[in-house]
Amino acid sequence: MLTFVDSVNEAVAGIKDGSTVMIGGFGNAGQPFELIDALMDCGATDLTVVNNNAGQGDQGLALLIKEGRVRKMICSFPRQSDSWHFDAKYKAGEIELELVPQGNLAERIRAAGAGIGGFFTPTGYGTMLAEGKETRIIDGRGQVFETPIHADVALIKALKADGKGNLVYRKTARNFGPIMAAAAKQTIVQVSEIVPTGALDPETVVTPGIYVNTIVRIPAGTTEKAA
Amino acid sequence: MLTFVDSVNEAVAGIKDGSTVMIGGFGNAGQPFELIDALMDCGATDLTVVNNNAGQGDQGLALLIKEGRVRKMICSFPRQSDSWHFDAKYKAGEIELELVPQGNLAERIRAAGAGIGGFFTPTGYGTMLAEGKETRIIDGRGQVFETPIHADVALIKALKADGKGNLVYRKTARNFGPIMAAAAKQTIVQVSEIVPTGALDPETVVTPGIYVNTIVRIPAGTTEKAA
Amino acid sequence: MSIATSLQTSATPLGRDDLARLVARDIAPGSFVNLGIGQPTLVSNYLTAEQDITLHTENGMLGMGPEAQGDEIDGDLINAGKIPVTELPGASYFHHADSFAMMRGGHLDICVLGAFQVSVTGDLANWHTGAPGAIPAVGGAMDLATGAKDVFVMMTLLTREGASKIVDSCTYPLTGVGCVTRVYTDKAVFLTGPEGVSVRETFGCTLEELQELVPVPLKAAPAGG
Amino acid sequence: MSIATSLQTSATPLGRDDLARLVARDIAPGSFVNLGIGQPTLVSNYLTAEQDITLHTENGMLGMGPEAQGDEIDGDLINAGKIPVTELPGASYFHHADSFAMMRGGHLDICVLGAFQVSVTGDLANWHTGAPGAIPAVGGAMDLATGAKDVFVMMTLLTREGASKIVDSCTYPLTGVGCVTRVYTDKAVFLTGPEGVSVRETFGCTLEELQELVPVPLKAAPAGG
Repeated sequence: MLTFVDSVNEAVAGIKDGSTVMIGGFGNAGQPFELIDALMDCGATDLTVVNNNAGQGDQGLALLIKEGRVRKMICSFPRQSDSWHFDAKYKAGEIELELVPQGNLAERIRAAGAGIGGFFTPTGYGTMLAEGKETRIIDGRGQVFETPIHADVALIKALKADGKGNLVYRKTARNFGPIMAAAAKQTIVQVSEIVPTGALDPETVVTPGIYVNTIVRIPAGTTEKAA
Repeated sequence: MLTFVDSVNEAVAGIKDGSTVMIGGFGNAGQPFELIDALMDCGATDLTVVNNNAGQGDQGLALLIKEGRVRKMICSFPRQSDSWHFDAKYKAGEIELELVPQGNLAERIRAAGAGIGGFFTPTGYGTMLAEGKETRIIDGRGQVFETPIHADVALIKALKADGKGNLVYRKTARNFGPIMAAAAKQTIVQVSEIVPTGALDPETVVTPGIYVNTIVRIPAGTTEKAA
Repeated sequence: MSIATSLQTSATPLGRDDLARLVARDIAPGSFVNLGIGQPTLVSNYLTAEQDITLHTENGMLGMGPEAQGDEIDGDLINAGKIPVTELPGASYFHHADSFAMMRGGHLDICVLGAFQVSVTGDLANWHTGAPGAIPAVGGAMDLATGAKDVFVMMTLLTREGASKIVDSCTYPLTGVGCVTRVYTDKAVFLTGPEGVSVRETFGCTLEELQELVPVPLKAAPAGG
Repeated sequence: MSIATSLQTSATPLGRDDLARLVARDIAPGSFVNLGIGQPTLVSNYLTAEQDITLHTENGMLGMGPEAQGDEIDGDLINAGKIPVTELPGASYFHHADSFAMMRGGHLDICVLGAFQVSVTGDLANWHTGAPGAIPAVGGAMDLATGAKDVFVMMTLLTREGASKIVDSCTYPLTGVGCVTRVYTDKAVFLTGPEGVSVRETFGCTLEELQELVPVPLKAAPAGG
């Protein structure tokens, strides 16, 4: 059931300890900063977080990690110049890392939303990221078996939502949003604008409302602080 | 390399005997009638055709089948009230049928375009359409291993193309077009309108031009004969 | 078995439209629903605006409206049965793989299908008679059967020859294993699943009379089932 | 080995920009190209309008333009290196799974990557030094390495310590097996693949001089290679 809420705190209130939480965004584009801050405030812990990175600087996901609220990261690129909180936790053995090639991350998230039980891909074949995984040769190419990544909750950012929860995004801020929305049991979206049902062209809807559970509006501009 | 041609005959001229040809459309919506007629005229034979159905009435794909040009059909729903040409060939043992659940058809075509070597799906598990296929239990559910469907050529219909070959579709005529365009080595598109590059909103492009090789314009209205 | 009498909610068997009305009434508000092709599409006639149901058609659309009439008819806007339909505000279009991903990923609340047979544990047979020489055609039936959260079947209880379509074990080729949760027939509503079959209500017959038509042991469903 | 002399196309080793210019020149007109992150992105500075190259960035865009300047900077429009870029006419946006499907499905003509090592048969090592305690990060490197029709590498031939990065067999953890087809370095262009390594041209050295730097047997590539 789709609900529109007035605050990010209300939006994330149902997130339980031990949840797997997908967080959209690639770099700052598409990152739901306000929802991540609310996740910080709500106190949920022992989280598995799925994101392309593992937090940057002293904000958002990095803070969640610093505070010990993230048990495990599933991501493609944890190490960055300003990923010091993750780096420290990792070196201290206080956070688990599942490192996933970015395309496998995307395809495994997509598989979860699409009901696929697993798939073979050439990506990673013959590398240490395939160690311990099932492999087979298909049409002469080595391939690795990869499994879907499901989540309890997805926190994503879109440009606009209509009254049915249909979403459109903006430029490269689209990135992981649509596939995370489909892969999570509960999808929570922050949007810049809510428009009347019928105002979005049905040809251009990117995420149909069936994938959306909770919507909160964060007016554009107020979200720039973290950029 | 993208080319714009003036006639459907020119568009299909490169299709060789023995090719696997995907044909878009679901019912009449999205069917590239003119391109199918041109395939008929060009003489290519011994074809494997991938389409949701197996021809209707005395036109298009049904005629190709009648004339013995189709060695094998890969489809989900061959039997219809007016599929007499397929029915006759099938009963005479003169055409091979690979019957595929419609969702597996779509997902296998998508897998080909996405470089997936194969995937497990619950669809068809425990049914005669899974006989002889690899199965396994994943998360407590029986699943069947399905492989990608690649093609030499895709014949599809879109609403508009720009100078880069980007495509948009119209309503439920979108259906198989986007996934077939990605799954075929050579994608041939008939469109109602060609617009200048830059005239399509980049947010609303459904098939990026990278998937398109040949475009021919069939002005809207002229295509209605078959509807 | 005095409970049987209380199951009866209609003095006569239900016609197709009454059955469609009943299914429509049982769909929870806000649901996303696929009505397949043929008889189940009648359900759409009885959905109310208050229910706010969103209809999916597997050829690539959410927010499908009623069958198109007159000038509304548009060859590019059809349902899975290839019948011209309309678009409601808040609709969206997507390609076939995205559409079936929606079904197969478990996002639809309910699909309603016809059937040749349903077993007591919810096995479904609705795509192929298995007759020698019959040309098989499956369409999206197997995807719907395995993908939706709840699979409802609408059918007559008996074949023309008087055989029960509720069976201990399907003799026709299966569409899906253990997928059907409810079966709406002209004579009764059955609940099926891992614990076997039970009867929610009967139409124009008692449970005892129903039992005479059906070759598997029937029991009344717990209230609220 | 008189053929060696004819391989030399430059009297001096190439700088990063000259190398980028060379790679740009070698990209066939109409190609779809991914330039990864870091040094290879320099190639975009030397692509000509006549070449009509379409750039892909794996975070969801085709038709990427040059780096954004001043007012053009838009936080929602960045490349895989998270640098603000611009949009060219005919661009398109898509989500991450669609973007990687494009790469992994073999639709990109060329990707250009940096490398720690490339083996004679085109094995690539560019994501992880394997050093104890190093935090691994892979990003899209493995997908690009296995997905593009041609994988070009741009790197200096030698490490700071003077070791050749063209090797018989990679000692760093692999990114992909047998995926690299060409290696552009400051001292030579190498062709790699199932038949082993050959040298297309040298810069500021002869083939013999190059051979002294590289611990695997080198030969001149056939003309047109």
